[in-house]
Amino acid sequence: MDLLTHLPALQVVVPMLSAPLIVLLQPRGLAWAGATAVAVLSFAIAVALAIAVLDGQTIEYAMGGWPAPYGIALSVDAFSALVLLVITGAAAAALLAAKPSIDQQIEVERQPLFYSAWLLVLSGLVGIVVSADAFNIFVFMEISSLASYILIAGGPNRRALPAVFKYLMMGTIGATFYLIGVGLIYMMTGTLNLADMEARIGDVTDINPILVAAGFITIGLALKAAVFPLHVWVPNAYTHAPHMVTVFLAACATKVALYVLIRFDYMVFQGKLDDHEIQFAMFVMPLAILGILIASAVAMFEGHIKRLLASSSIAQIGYILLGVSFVSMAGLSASAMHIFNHALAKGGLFLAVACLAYRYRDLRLNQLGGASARMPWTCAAFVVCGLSLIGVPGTAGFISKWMLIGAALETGPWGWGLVAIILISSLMAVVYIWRIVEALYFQAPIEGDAPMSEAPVQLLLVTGLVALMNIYFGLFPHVPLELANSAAALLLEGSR
Amino acid sequence: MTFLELLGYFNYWVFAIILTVGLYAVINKTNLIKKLIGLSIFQSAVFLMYITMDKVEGGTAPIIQKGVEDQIFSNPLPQVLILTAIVVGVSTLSLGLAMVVRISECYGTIEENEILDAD
Amino acid sequence: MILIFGLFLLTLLVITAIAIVRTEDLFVAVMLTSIFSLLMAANFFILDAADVALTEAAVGAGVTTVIFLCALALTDNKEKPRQGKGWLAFGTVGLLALLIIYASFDKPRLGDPDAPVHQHVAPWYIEKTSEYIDIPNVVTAILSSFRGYDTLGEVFVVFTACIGVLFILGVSPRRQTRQVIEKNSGLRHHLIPQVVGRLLIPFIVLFGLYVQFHGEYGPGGGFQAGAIIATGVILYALLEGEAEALRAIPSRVLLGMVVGGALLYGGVGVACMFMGGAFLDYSVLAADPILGQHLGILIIEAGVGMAVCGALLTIFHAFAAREILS
Amino acid sequence: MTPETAILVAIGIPLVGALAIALAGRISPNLREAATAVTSLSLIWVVWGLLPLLMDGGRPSVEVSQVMPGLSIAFAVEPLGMLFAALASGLWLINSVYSVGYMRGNKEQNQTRFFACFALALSATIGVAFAGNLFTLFLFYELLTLSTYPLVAHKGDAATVRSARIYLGVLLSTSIGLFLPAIIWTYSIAGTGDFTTGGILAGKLNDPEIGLLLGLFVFGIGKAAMMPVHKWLPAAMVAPTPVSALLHAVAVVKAGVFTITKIIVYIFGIDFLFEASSSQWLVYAAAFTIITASLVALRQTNIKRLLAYSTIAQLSYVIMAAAILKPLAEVGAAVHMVAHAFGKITLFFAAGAIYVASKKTEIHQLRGIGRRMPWTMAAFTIGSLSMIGVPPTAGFVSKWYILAGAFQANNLVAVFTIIASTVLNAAYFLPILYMVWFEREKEAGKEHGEAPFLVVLALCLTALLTLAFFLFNGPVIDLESQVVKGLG
Repeated sequence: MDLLTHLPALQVVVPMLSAPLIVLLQPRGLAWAGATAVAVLSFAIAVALAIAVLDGQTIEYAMGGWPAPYGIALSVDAFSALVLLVITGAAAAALLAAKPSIDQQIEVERQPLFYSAWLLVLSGLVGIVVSADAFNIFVFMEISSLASYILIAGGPNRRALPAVFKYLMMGTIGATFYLIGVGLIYMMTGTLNLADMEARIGDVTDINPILVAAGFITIGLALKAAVFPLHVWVPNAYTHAPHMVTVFLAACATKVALYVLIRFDYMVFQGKLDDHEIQFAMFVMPLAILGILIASAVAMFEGHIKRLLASSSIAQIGYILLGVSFVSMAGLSASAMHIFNHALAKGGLFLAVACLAYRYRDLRLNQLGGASARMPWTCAAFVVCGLSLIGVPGTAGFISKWMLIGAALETGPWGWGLVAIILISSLMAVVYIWRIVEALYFQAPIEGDAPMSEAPVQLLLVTGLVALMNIYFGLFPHVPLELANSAAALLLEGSR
Repeated sequence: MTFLELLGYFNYWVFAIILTVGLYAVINKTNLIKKLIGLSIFQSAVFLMYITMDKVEGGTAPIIQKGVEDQIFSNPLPQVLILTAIVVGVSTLSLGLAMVVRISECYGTIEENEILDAD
Repeated sequence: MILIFGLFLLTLLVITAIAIVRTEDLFVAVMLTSIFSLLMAANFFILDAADVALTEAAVGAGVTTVIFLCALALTDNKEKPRQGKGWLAFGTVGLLALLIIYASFDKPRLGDPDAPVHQHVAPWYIEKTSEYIDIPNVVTAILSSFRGYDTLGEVFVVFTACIGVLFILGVSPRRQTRQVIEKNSGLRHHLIPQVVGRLLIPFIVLFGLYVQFHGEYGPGGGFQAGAIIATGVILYALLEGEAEALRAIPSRVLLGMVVGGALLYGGVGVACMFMGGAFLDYSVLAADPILGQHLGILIIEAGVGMAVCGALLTIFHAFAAREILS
Repeated sequence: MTPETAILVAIGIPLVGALAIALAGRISPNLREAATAVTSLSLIWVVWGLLPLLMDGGRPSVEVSQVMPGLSIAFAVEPLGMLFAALASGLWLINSVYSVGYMRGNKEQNQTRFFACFALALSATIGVAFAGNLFTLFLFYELLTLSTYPLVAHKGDAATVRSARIYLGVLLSTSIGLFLPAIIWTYSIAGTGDFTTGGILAGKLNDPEIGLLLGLFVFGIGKAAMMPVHKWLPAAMVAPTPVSALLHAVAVVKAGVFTITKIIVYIFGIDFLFEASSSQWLVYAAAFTIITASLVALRQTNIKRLLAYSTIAQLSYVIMAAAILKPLAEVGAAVHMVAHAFGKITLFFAAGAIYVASKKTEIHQLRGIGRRMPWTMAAFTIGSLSMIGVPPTAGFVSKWYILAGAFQANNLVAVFTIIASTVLNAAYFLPILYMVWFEREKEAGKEHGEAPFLVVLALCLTALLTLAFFLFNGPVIDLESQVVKGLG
């Protein structure tokens, strides 16, 4: 067995087949260890894949040995490799840190099921990313969605349940819309393979179903990706999920839906439908801008730290979409880069929140007094990741904002307006991050609290590491940058 | 416009109507179980759409019989897809119902507005 | 003639759907949903989709209804009337309906053999199934080999739902007493259901097994078989009581079936890798590729059947046990 | 050590120092103070070690990382930056001595955080001084804002946090809202942001835009405190006095005017800007700030706030000098940075000493204090005279050069402004001096003598420097003349 050629399949199969085994690991702690080992292995596979595609080539894999479009093909290129790194990295990092926090939030008997679901989310997400088949994407989307409902429903507060129910409703509608869109395209082209679709869609003469399909797919995936104004499920789901789940999902779940959206629009529709670029930009750009501004404004007035960060996530999705809506090399690479950088920043922030939550039961801002003295390392990590989210130079967040601004300037006379929006929203980010920082550093401790200490070392180490990575990738962003650039090149090539 | 043609449109229109009826229940009903019922109708509509497209005039179910030449078969692929989709549907449904049961235990109601009021 | 029947079925379908949404009695709604599924299954059958019809009947009309009823027993079976954002819902769905109808005018008409959907990939399957796999049922061939990876995903969806229900309902309800379980004795004291049911159960299970192993030749396969056998066991549980059914097949066994089925399927795929093929490339399993395909399909169908049967029963028990306990 | 590594070491030393201070603070305060001392001494050794090379015309530079094509983190030492770095590192040592006395004398809380952040701020300052391009400069500029925030908010009560919020809000929003777009604009038209002798924008930008870009830079660099973005500076006075003294009289504000000067000299190019009519407004804006801030200072009753407004006026001196766009004036700008630094740090040290010794913060409380604190008030007098520009103090030297430059350019607005502001400076400093030395204490306050020894030592040293600079300013002028060598 030549391991290298099987990497795309192994990327999905390893976490997927481990999930049932994890259920059987009843003894305390074993399920965690198993799941973590698998997640780290997945990350290693993703790294190997990234190395293999760094020079811009695409790895294809025919499932069952059947050639595409008859069988299901997997394909990994620079863009997928970048997203794979984000997903597996987030899963592995969150799991490495997770044990103390999960032990606190989830009963021991239920933990094997929980970790099993975690691996299912992981395999579902990577399954979406590596798949080159429209229907197969749907199947794995459902695996990841169902499993993430489970993870979120693990939240100890009863409010997690209505939140996750809402997520389930909207997620299912989104997936079904996607399925309708795929069905319509299949009806008109007779194929499910993405590359094959692209080749055949140009021959379709009766264009109405294709247009409607594009609409269904875009809206369905936008629902999943929490694009404004279809984001209403996000704040509650992120807020009431177990803290480590928030770390994992906030870092990568919505981005995978965006990934599919970008794939579809660039690989299948763009360049094959008349004026699709313009329609796409006209549809997406206002949503992106509104999302950035409104969600940032909401975040400025939130009183709960997780809810605040969840609102910020919606705004960040807006940034990614904004770059995509430029339909240019610079815009796409900025978006791809922001997928990576935002995962780093937001993952780090939620990790720090998980550290705080280990000691503080109530995560409202006015309850967090004195945190800096009790948990100096946690707060320091929070500040670093917060700066990255704002986009302060020297952190990862700056790189993608800079690229996004550069791409906006290329768009012509409107460019400066877009730059102004990006800068204004950065200032809004300053406000909401700084509200938290003030609460952590300068608020009087609540009276009567027992003296508290730092979060467990395991949790803290990972948090610190992610914070440092925010700085590292702010100074040496070459690897993700190269992936992002060749991803953008591939996408644009595909749209021609 | 032949009769079959009309029936073809009729199939698509029924798909559209069922889809909207289901979605209407999902959006407009506050009862969580009713929402889930709406969701399952909504998904069933999509099954109908896929299966409608597999029909070939004069065709039969795609099961090859040895020795019989020149059979016309309906398209097997949508059927495969819908088999999968049905499973996905029932899985989502059971997960949703499990949540509804827990919500009912925690809140004592399964009406969305009452749940919102309770928190 | 059959087309007119189809027209009739479709109209009924619409009426049922509207009735479901309008009724405020959830029990009625669930029962109508079951009817809705049966109508849908009949419709699928008219459209030459025998496998799908079988599945829809077993799952939509059978298993789904039971789970709904279990959930209803644990909650409330009356919907509270309210006025509200009707205009918003109407606006949204109306727009949607118009969009689809707009698209429908460019769609190829029903049954047109020249429609693109019948041109590209589909004929290849019909043509090559005999050559590569050599089983009569093309649907099964696609399901388990050409697109076997999708089916693996499907099994894991079921697995996910199973552990999800276990996880979510794994929280202990407030009151928990052993005695109550004993009290629920199903329909043991009702003579007619007892007799009829007992007569039916062996046939249901037998039919399930037939569907399982005959899937390569006629409509059916692991999924349908799993659902049918699960229905049989559920019927047993309804007749004899929850505890009795669990005594017959303990929940650990059920979980073992789910895990085992999923792993069996995946294991075949991995074995293919070790034997030099791609993941799920059954051709390498035996010296003769066609034999390998047969072997692979047989094993994975067994895996699917186990996993689905186990998962559906686990889900049922999770709901039913709660019903008694709370 | 090669000059290239010296640059990196100079930035690294305070960083490592900050870590050492944080760790040492957990063990004992004395160890922590020792760590501060060692850090600042070694910083001086490294930074001043670069001076001879610069005097000989050397321009060491080093690139750390090419972040993106065209965007790199790079350092390059040139005379302006060298002067700034040498000034900041040298005064840090004196300030550390003062801080120890002040913080202990006042029994302040969280001293470890204070000293660690101070070291961080110094690292950022050196980074600003040595930055080789706009991007690097921006990076350290923001780092400086962030590392000084905890120092401003040090006390932690509601009023302080509110002031600190103004501080951070103004500095960050101007830098992100105006400075960053200006940088982006520069990169997008010039394709680079490297500081290059003669500028990089010549011929790439036309007239109205030149003024606009200049405006984005000048108001985006909020640290230079040009009106109307000066509000943060009075707000920052809630910080402990050593912070006001080193950071808000030297490091932070000088980073602002230094950045503007550097942009005028190395990004626009003096000659290019001189030709552009749309850049003329800068002189007027600076003149307006000088006069207005001086007028506001007249009305202040709090010592530190008065000094803050005086700083705002003095900063605009530097900007105006740079905006005159003549070689002598550019030299004057550089010299004024030094001269004002010595004078203003002395004044702040004195204000802090008064606070430590007597808890007095208002001007009217100072009657007759000269008899109780003769050393402190002598230093205060020297500082005041330097602000006015009376010989033999440092302030005279720089005003001389700026005036010379103004005449060279026939810029009568500048000449008039300098004269008028000198009168105003005298109008708000001389009454204080009279009060201190010649009036009698009104109410019988609590008995007190001089401030702690370390505090007095530090302020005497800086007062001496103020006097010494009048006589020994040759090396500075030689160094800075290199900036404009071959121009005009």
